[in-house]
Amino acid sequence: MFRRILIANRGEIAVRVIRACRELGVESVAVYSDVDAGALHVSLADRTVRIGPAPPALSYLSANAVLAAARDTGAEAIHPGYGFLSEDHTFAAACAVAGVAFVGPPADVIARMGSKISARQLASQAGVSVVPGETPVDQSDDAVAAAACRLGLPALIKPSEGGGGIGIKRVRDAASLLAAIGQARREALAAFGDGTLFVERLIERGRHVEIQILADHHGQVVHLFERECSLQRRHQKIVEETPSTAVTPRLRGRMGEAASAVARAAGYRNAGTVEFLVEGSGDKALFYFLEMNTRLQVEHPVTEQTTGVDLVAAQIRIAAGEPLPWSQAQLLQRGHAIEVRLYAEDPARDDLPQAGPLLLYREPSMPGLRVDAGVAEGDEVPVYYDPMLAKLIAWGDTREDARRRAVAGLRGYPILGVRTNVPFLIGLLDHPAFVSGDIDTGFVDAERRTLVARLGGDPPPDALAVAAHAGESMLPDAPRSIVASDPWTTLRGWRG
Amino acid sequence: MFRRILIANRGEIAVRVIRACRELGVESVAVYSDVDAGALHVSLADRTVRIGPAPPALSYLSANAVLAAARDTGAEAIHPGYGFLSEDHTFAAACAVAGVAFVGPPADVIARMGSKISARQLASQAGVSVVPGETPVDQSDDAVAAAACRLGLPALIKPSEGGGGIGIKRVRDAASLLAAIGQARREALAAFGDGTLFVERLIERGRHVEIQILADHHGQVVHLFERECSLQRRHQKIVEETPSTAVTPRLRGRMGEAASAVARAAGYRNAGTVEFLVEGSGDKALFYFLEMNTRLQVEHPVTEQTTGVDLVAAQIRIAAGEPLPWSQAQLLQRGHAIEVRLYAEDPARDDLPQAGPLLLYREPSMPGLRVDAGVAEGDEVPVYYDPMLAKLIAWGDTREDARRRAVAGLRGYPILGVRTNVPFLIGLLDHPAFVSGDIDTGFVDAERRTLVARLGGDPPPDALAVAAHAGESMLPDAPRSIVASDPWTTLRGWRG
Amino acid sequence: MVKEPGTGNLAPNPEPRSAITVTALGHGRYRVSDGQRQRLAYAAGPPAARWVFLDGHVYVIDVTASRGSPQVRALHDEMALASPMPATVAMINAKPGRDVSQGDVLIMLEAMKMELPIKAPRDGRVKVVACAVGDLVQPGIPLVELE
Amino acid sequence: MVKEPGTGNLAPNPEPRSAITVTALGHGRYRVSDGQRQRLAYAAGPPAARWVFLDGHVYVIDVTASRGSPQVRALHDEMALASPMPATVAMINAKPGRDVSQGDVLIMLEAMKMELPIKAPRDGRVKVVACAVGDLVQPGIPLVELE
Repeated sequence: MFRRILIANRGEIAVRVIRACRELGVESVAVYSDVDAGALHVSLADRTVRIGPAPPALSYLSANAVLAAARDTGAEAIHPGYGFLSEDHTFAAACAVAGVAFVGPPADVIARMGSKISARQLASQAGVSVVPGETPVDQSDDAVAAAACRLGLPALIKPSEGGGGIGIKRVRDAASLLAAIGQARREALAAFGDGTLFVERLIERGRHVEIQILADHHGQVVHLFERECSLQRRHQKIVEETPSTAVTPRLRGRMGEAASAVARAAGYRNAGTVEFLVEGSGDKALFYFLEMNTRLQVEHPVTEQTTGVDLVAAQIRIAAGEPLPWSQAQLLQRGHAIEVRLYAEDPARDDLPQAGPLLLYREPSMPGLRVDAGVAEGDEVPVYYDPMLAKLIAWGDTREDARRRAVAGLRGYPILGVRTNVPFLIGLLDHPAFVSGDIDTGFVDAERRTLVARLGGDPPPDALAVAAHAGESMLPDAPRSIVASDPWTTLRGWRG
Repeated sequence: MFRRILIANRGEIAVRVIRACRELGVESVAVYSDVDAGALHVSLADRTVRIGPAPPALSYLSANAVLAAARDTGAEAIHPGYGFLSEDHTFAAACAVAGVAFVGPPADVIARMGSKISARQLASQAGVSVVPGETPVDQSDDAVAAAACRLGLPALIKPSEGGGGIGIKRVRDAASLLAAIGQARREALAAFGDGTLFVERLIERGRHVEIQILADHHGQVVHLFERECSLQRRHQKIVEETPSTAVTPRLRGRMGEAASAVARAAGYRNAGTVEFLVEGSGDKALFYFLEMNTRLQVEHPVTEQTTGVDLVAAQIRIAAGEPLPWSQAQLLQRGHAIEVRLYAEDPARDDLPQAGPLLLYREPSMPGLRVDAGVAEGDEVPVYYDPMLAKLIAWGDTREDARRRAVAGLRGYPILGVRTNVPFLIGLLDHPAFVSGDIDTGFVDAERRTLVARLGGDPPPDALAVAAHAGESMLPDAPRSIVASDPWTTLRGWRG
Repeated sequence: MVKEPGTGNLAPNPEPRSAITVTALGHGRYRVSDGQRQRLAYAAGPPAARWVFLDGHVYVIDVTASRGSPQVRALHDEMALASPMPATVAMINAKPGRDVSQGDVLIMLEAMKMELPIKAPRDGRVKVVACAVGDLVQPGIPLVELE
Repeated sequence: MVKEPGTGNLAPNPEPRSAITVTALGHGRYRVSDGQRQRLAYAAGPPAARWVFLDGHVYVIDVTASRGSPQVRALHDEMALASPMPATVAMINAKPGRDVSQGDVLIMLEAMKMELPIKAPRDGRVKVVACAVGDLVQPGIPLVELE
């Protein structure tokens, strides 16, 4: 096992990896940008290294700065988390050159799976279907539009490189095609420095279901079943769960085998996720390979809570050369897990990311609930990074148990000082369609208006009373003994 | 399902039941004594009723006050938690008369199992061995001593009624017999109002292993495997785990069947626990029925974390007449769970209970860790009740994973203002004998001196530096922005 | 905005004991009771923008105002017309004196590689435009004022 | 008890950069670093009895004293000779002027239906006995003083 691991990330995933290191008896090294000097991951690590100013390109995305930090602290391995350098094959290659273990697959595998074109080829060769689509050789707007029409509308236009839902446009009619292409290209250029576009047939009411893979350095590949990630807003996941209500045992077996086949064909190592689009339902549903994510997923906890496997510890053990301790037959799903992502964003304003101070931040704690967070009360949410604050994961014997527990958790999760999507998530989990499990990738965008409408409205009398009372009694850090003797204040109502 | 449930308890178990009610969509009613008006369970409930002054006899032990509160709030059921009224068969009978469901077994079953004599008879009739022992008819000190000698020394002298380890004396030689009998009788009288004593053969290096039972009102009884509770100090459990390192699959099956047989013979309903003393190890180990606890156990979470069953929800559903949703074959153990009990007590002073303010109290939060707590920062720990503040439960794929996680959790669980056993628990979990699983009921008392010795000593330089720095910078509720600009203070050492 | 005790009772429950009772529990926690049921609430922030969390909902309330709803709305207005983060002004569609409808994009900002539209929170007439294309604007400061 | 910066260096690591650095993180949280490794610590309470949590251990430190260890010990002494809770004095074995050995039971209290022995924290001579049999004693107040 490694003696020391550097975590090339920030936020909740850096905290998650630091904790896994501590449990494995491995020293952790946190890196941070200037605005993150007081961040939670920096507080929790055994060692810390400043790697640059706030902009990601100068810090968390700087391969040189991260490798220098690893060298200076004697770190034997680097865990990249997700995002940032995690899917940069040049970084993985640089780690190999520097003699530092990269906790992830080999550089050439990242490169092959990172290109939608070669990944689709590989999947096809492994006998797995892909969604009809192409990266037109002629990348002029007209040629891309023509390719979309050839595949048949509706279609998706998306950056050939990239992820995170950025730049993906849904086109239903030929009239809006050119505008969408222009917008997608601008956003692709701005985000990834590459405006190459990919066009794909749009599967209506499709479900986004992915399979978790683990592969060791001794030739063993196992899958850890599916995650249902259909609840997305503008192609970004916000609620994930497992098992999927759309996946039957037989379909699960077929998809698991397909994912393992793709991983074997790719010479895959470490943790990875094969994403599928599922069309139809029942044992005979069709599923298409979308892409393979060559890293830990944000939503990995739902798999951990239902399989009992610690995926981060498994990643580190695999990177240290240990064989997988389970066979496929020993891996079982138990119960149901739902994850919701808590973002600093304003659902009433098109989910605009929010920055500011966490004036009050209290995590719920109850049996069956897990919170993976990257922040603490008093922190400042910076503007430079992804605005995800935390993830709340609820486990239950049944889907309904897990759903109710997630709602109870969110109702007891006060975050004040920045707007978050907590109220929106509660509405989503309580939506009759979600309760019945009848969801697809278009659900959130279709129901957005209804869900947001419920968030508006004037504060109820109770909230006004609390606001007024807080004004009278909010002593700075009032000790409890004083508070307890505070006479009950009665407000008898007010005029509108 | 009930519309409203009253929880006749306080502390972590009241909080636990309130949360289960919320998830089931049932309204919760908290009761409280005067010192508990600001307690966590009172904050979390939907309704609250003051039931009397601080002394338990005038509040939490007052059947009349509790029943009046249930009547006034329209509660349809009462959950007694553990301790207090939970094993008082007259209270269960009074609930039946009042038309309120008692979340537990029928009054007559509580009465039968509450007497060690009739419980042992029932177990014997069900074909389960009991530890040789008796309640001498002649209760004079000399006659009790003679009975102990007849059974053979070493022996245990204990109150015939009661629990919680109170009044239990271990006698190794005839010379100390009379002194122990006198002390046990005084403590039994003070605690239970009944000085009747029971003498029992002392099984050396025995292990305390108990089996969780669930029985519904439709004739189905299942067991949920064992809990190893050998780590006790003066007969009070402080660390519990499952599976037991002493129990083989075959032994587990035999003990589970024996426990189910006792439950069936007793006409048992709801959740209960059959306690056994295990002598020897391996498939052929002997086990003796000790007693049956006719209520939820403090240590129920380790069963929940390994079986996936929510025992509190199951209790409520059974009380509402629902059938058990699982057959015995569907229940499986997964991984390993360890619970440690956090007490406000001073390990360096014979575990004297402590009272006082929780100046600082922060619960750890990490995957695989569960904290069931009854307190919050700023609370005052009162002197009137059991000084248990919280339970920390760690789950892991293996025992060693769970153990490391529990240690990591305790190292990140600061409680300041009252002494707690957190440092002692860390030493216990890190003790080589615990690491290897080689423990018995005498282990803690035998190792106490060594474990406590490690707690002493002067503060290390780091702690002194923090104490000094805190003195300079502890502004009341200093906002983070000021703190962040606080220049790093360097202390370059000091003289002893 | 909150009147003296006893001057009126608009609480939802018509019974006389339905007055709302608030108890500070310390550390920003409050207990709100209508005499029957109680709930936990949390509050933080200055009087002019006090944040309240109640049962999963968040409200920002100006308690300095002497009357309730208008101030709450005005505050929403202001927040809607400010950038949520440092951003660059990419485009301005608003002109003083021009009528706008709810949802109209008044200003397009660019931040974090994304376009952030600032939309009219209600129908109204533009009074002031307080920025220019290319400006780096700070969060919380209204960029447009409606009449 | 803590000298001015630069007057000495008794920290465990002999390297010049091994000075201990403490950073307040707010809300009672502190970061302690020796220049290489860092740990989280927590502190609360008044200067005369400051509670510190570090890596699973708890210390109560008197930072008003000008020198370290003796004050820490004295505080331990006092705490050892006080009741941890309201209790009744059941028996007194200590007499002024009498020598006692570490572990001797000086006073037997009764509380919560249990006997609570107050034992000598070290060898010494009894100076004062500050209670009588039957007294209801309050927590934290020393019942016996050793010379």
